[in-house]
Amino acid sequence: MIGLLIFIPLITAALCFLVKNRRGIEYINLIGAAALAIAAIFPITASHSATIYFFREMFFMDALSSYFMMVLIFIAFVVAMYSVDYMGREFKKGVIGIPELRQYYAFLHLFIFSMVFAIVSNNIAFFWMAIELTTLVTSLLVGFYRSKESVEAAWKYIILCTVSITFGLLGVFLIYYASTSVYESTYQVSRLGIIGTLKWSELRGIAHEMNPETLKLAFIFIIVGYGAKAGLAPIHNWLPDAYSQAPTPISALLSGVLSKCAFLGIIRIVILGNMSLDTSYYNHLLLIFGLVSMGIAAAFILTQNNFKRLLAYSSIEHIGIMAIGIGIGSFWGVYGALLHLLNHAIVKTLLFFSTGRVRLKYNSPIIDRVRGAIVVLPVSGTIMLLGALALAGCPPFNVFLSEFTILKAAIDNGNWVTFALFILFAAIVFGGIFYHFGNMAFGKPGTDIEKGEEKSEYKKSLMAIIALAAIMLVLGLYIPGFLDGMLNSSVKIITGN
Amino acid sequence: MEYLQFLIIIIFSPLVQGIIKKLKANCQGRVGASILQPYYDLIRLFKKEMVFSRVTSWIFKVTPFIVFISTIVAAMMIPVITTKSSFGLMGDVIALIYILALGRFFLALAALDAGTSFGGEGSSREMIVSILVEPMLMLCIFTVAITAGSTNIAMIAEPQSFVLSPSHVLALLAFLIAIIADTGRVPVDNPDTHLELTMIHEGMILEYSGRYLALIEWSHYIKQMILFTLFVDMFVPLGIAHDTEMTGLIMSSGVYLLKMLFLAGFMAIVESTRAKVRVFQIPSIVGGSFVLAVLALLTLIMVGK
Amino acid sequence: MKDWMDLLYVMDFVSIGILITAISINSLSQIEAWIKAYMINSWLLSLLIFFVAVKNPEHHLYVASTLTFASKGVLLPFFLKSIVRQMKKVQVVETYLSTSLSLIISGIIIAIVYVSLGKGIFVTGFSSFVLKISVAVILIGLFIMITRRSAIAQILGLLFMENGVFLAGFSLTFGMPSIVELGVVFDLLMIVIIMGVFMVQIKQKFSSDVADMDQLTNLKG
Amino acid sequence: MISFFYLGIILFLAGAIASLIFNQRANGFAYILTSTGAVCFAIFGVLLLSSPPVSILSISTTPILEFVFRGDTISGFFILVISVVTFSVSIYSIGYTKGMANKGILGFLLSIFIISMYAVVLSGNIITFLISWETMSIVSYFLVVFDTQEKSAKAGFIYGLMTHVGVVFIIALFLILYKHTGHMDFAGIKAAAGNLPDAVKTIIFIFAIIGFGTKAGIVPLHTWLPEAHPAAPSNISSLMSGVMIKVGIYGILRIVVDILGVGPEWWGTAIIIIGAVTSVLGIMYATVERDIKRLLAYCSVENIGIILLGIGTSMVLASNGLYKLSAIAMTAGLYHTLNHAVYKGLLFLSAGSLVHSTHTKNLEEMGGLIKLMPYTAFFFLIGSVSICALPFFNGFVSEWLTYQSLLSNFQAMSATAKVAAPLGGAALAFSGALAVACFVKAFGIPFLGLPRSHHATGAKESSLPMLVGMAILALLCLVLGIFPGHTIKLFSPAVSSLAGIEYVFPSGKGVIHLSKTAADLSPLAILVAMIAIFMAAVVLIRIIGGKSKTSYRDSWDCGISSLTPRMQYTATAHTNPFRRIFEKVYLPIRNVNSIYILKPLFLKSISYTNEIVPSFDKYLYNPITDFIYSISRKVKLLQSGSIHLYLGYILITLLLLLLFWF
Repeated sequence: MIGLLIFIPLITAALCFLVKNRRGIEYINLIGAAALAIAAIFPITASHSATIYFFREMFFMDALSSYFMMVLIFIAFVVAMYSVDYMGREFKKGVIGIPELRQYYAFLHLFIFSMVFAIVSNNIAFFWMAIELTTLVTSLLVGFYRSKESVEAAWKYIILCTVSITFGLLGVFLIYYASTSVYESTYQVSRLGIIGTLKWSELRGIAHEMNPETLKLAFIFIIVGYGAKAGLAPIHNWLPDAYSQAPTPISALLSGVLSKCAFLGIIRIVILGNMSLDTSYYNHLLLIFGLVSMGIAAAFILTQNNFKRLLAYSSIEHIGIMAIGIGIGSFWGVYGALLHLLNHAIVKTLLFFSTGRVRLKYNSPIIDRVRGAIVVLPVSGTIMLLGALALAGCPPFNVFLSEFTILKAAIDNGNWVTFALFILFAAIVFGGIFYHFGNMAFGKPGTDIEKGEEKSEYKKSLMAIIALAAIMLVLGLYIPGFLDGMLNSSVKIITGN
Repeated sequence: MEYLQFLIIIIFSPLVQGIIKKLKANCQGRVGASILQPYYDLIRLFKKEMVFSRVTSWIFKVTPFIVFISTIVAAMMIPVITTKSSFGLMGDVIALIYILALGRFFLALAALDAGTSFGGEGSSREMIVSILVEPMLMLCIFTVAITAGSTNIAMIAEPQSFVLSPSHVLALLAFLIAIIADTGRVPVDNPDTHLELTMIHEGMILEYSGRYLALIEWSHYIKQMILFTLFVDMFVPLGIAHDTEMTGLIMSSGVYLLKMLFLAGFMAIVESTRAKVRVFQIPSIVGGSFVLAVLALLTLIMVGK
Repeated sequence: MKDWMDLLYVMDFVSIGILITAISINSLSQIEAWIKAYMINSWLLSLLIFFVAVKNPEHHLYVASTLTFASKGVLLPFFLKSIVRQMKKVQVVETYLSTSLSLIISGIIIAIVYVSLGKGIFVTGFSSFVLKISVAVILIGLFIMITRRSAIAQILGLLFMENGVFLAGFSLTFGMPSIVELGVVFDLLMIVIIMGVFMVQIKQKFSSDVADMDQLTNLKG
Repeated sequence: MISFFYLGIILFLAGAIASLIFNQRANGFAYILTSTGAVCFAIFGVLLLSSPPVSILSISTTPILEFVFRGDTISGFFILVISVVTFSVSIYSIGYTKGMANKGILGFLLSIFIISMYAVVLSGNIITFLISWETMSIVSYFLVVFDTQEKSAKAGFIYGLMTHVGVVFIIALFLILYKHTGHMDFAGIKAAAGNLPDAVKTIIFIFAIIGFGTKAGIVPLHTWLPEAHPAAPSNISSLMSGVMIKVGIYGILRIVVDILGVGPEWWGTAIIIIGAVTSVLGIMYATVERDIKRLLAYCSVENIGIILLGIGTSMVLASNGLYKLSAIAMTAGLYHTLNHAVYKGLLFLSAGSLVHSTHTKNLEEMGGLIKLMPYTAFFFLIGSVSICALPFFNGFVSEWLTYQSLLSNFQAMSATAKVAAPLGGAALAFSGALAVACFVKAFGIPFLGLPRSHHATGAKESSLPMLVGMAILALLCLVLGIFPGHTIKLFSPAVSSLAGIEYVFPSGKGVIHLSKTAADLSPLAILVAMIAIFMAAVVLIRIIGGKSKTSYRDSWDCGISSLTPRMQYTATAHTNPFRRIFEKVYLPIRNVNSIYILKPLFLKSISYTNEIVPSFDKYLYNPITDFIYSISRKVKLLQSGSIHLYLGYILITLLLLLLFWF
């Protein structure tokens, strides 16, 4: 059934590429996304109790990956819904033709496929390949509009991510090497024909015997490799360009899921680290990266004039927050980080969608050109403002809850420096986001902009936005039982008890 | 008997005003009007026809009564010749200040009611004077009240001693200046001129005529005498009776008369020796006495008496 | 056969050769020359894999050796040459740093790597400092990408980094599971192809001969 | 008892939904629902006041997120305060929102706003408090920016930012409390707070003052208040100014007085000083203000200061062991809280109907409105008299009590308290006198004299529901002023639980008798006396003067043909002496520029501008923001767009990690 998860997006992508009329592609896209979601439900529920393996243990799903899978399928589905409107509109405007449409949907589902592959692959090398594959696919999507800026963004994206991911590969090799040394010592294999393992499930078993120094070195390369992809400062520089140039649904998917998938790679290694001798090494590294990311993001958010870039920087900030949560390492810290992962995915997607509508309306991503959005777009403008408040960490929305949990965990560990810096940067970020989105929402709209939401044919994206907003509010006030259960078991996997 | 002592203030306040005027005239080498002149004025005004401005509203008409009533209530609160007064339960010295403020508030409103610039000028200046004077008044009262351990005027007036503690002396000086400023006398205000540039109190009541003017003038006299009485109660309570047996009352009324005469003389001398200052120099005068009041308080805290 | 290899430290010589070819880029300024250097580098790499295969008879290592030779030693250089020819009059690409300075810096990098990897890690590979060499090669590849302005230089730098990683992989652990190698090589080819695509696009959009990176600075802040 | 709570909540939610349903149609129904809800809550509050602490409900989904609502006497008192204002505001709104753009949303937000305030004062643990608190802030933010104009957006931004900075401190102090007590619920924290180390206590105290003080609007954290309150619709501003800032006071009471308990003496002294500064500066800025709603907002700052004077005095006395006196001081503070809620609500409502019918907030453009809007004028007058603390209206009693407790503070031991208390009293007197001046202007300029613009001439009396809404509060002003004893007896349980002793307020037969300072006060007696004297006076006048003859003429105009409205004193002129005298405080920006035809003889025109920029923005806030912005601009250089630089970052990061981390 994991096979199903892997194949559905592939098939969808192929079909999207083959079919040649717009409606057909759109329906295939929607059906594919829905099918993926439905197919995922069973393994997610099943893996909650026990880890599922597939194809000679090449693929597996434990609670952690099923949690990520849940986030992925949800965001992928809303993105598919939204894409229909967005691309349909571009198509109407004549920006793109049928071939581009086919490309777009094909690549979209290839992208989804690569992320599914990354999440379920038990082999860390396969994981690496999957992440690399995402780079390839999304670079094409980032450069989708073929404009000067988008090509530049795509180039930077592919160069920077490939470079960093190369270090990731070195890290993978080192881990393999560390495992070989273990087998050497345990099974007295002759020095010739040493065998090691790349299966994460097995690595986890022998992690405590690995040479800690090798593991540390590997972790340095891994965190640089996947950290760049996840958007940890100071190796985040591709991120604002790519997010701001990619088509809005892709930006949502990039920031909502892809960065998390890359982060999953780091988490996996951290788990190995926690198995080995000193865990503080890994945690401190994560804390430092997290705080630096928050600080840099705060500075950039404060003086930003392009709201897509602003959202990109806030993604950096939130990845930083997750890193801090994992780095704190206590139960509640990790719990908060994982919860934050979901919350951020929802809110950020919501914001990308609503600002996407705003952008289509005003034909500009520049903040100063957008005024009175709340008057022009009564629904999505309002939701945009609410989403911005949520993103900035206001109760009663969900992001506040996870951030508060992480803060509480920091306090529990007596981690005062983290606490102080976190709360300072969060306040600055709040100021920036609040200021910019307030300016966008209110004021006098330009005379050339006609008021009112889009016509009925663009209702799908509106529905998606409203649904996301509802979830955002509910999760702020209530955590459903199954979510709590998933979180608990995932946290157990990470903290290792 | 002790319930009626406030009538003394009400009845004799015009006389005090008359005496001050007379003494002032004498100081300036004039003969001056008879000391009963204020009574004649009041009666004349009561009989005269009233002229209202068309602009005015009901505020203008209720104000004289409110001013008159509040002043009299204030008069009821303070012991004149005996400290045994059951009107004390109405309120203490702080309440007294605020009741006087009620009258001032409405007077300032009524001044604005006619829509002339004199009225505005008058009320604005009255306000500036009052905000300068009231805190000072309060500080003096605190100084006394803290030593007496009460804000009840009767209890403040209890002790019988010739000597004044240093803090009291300072407070006394400050309070004298406060009285001058509050009763609208030279150098702060000139009660008997109608020159636009200088007048404060007169500017406020410029539109009044007839019996309303009479009420306001009368309550002005009463207020002045209340302040005098408050002064003697607070600083030189010596000689005031504590019960209602006749001889004591007569004696204390004699003492009271002397005190009033002394104060009247003081006022006359001040008014004829000093010149009226510009409005924006008032702060420097009052500020000086404010410093005195603060000093009084601090000495009380540091020295303890 | 194995003994003389151990005797003459063939492995070490080969790996050092790889490092030197990497460093040599710093002093070269012609793209053609770079591609040659890369070619030699890849040949050395495949030679090293071959020796590893000789040392412990695992067939997939021979496969890997030939695969590396074919892809990195022949196919990629050819592809790159073709791209270079596409954009005419390419030859010289100026750098940000002078030759001597960049040589010094790469020396510093190597020093840092040697110092920091000196502690802690014990290497069971047959070349005692092959890990250091490979990391050094990777970082020098990155350094090349930083200092050279043209897009193709960046591709080359990336390829050098890949070689370094492969060096590490094979010399430390006598090779990965072959499926991994296949996947990695495949990924590599894909990257280079897509980069080529974008490079052509950059040339069109920015109308520059060597796809000059300095023009790609519209997105900032 | 709990049923009243549920009933009220249901009614408010119903009101919210109803106002969304009949959005543009007549939504009086929704407001009727909310007003009944307010009644229910008022009953609930009264019941709470007379009962031991009750746990209302607690929903727990996960350990981090559990909603706990508990009610005790303190929350009971504040619920009462909120309900009183809410009731009349909702009645007022029936008329006020007629013909308003998307009033449905306004009604919805209003209901949610009120619910969130109730939730704050009832919340029983940290997370509940934070969520309700921020909900309150966000909803009020949306109410501030309700008319989506640039100006109110700016006001809203300032408000939102400052309140969030406050929240940062609140979160910090809560988490510190949690760290040291190990509890998330207030009951547990209070139980364990006894043995906190002093340093921690001090930190919490400071954070509480900053955090909650921002919401309450203490100087210099008040700058959002004069921006935000005028921007909101008037019924909202009366809620914000009358009630919401009191929730900040509630926070201070809950954390500092209730949880931390009796602290060192300097806490109280500090609060007294803060209160004195706040009251004086607030009223000083109010006095020179021309915008009527800004004026009222600044007055709220002043009254917060007076409330803090009472609370601080009570803390000082408590830390000196004088619990009876401290209870009286606390009574003063709480009573002033209630009173200010009532009359400030009234003032904002009547100011609202002024603005509603004249379409301007500028005092200079009003005038003579007492003839066109007699009832509104009357209610505004009552409000003014109360806020000036003039006798037999409610403000007077609480300020009198504050004076008394400040004086009794003299029995405290330390010199600082001894100095602070009487000077606080002086500050109170000063601000009282300034308040009189301020409201002579605020009532006199718009209502009296001649109309100054077409805005004023076109005004007409506001509709019945608005008048009713105001009338209720006006009546309360009088009742609370005349029967203080009964009112204070009503909420004295809250006082005793705050002061920590069983405490009965010394009053009987309409007379307050403070045995310690032997001071009596009986507004009732004063009123009776006044009526009696009035009758006597009328008779007297009749006897002396006989029948009265009256005639109507024009005002005295010094003989020129006729007075024009432009000859009247303007609001600016009326308070110009203050500007001149307190230049050092206001730092006014005056510039006269005169254009000559032929210098220096023939003058063409003189233009004179005189404005006041609040010093806090200029000298406190702008430097901070500039600093932060300059840093972020420097950081921005990192993203210069050059890919080589980015690659360089990767290389450097790696080298650093290898060198120092491995």
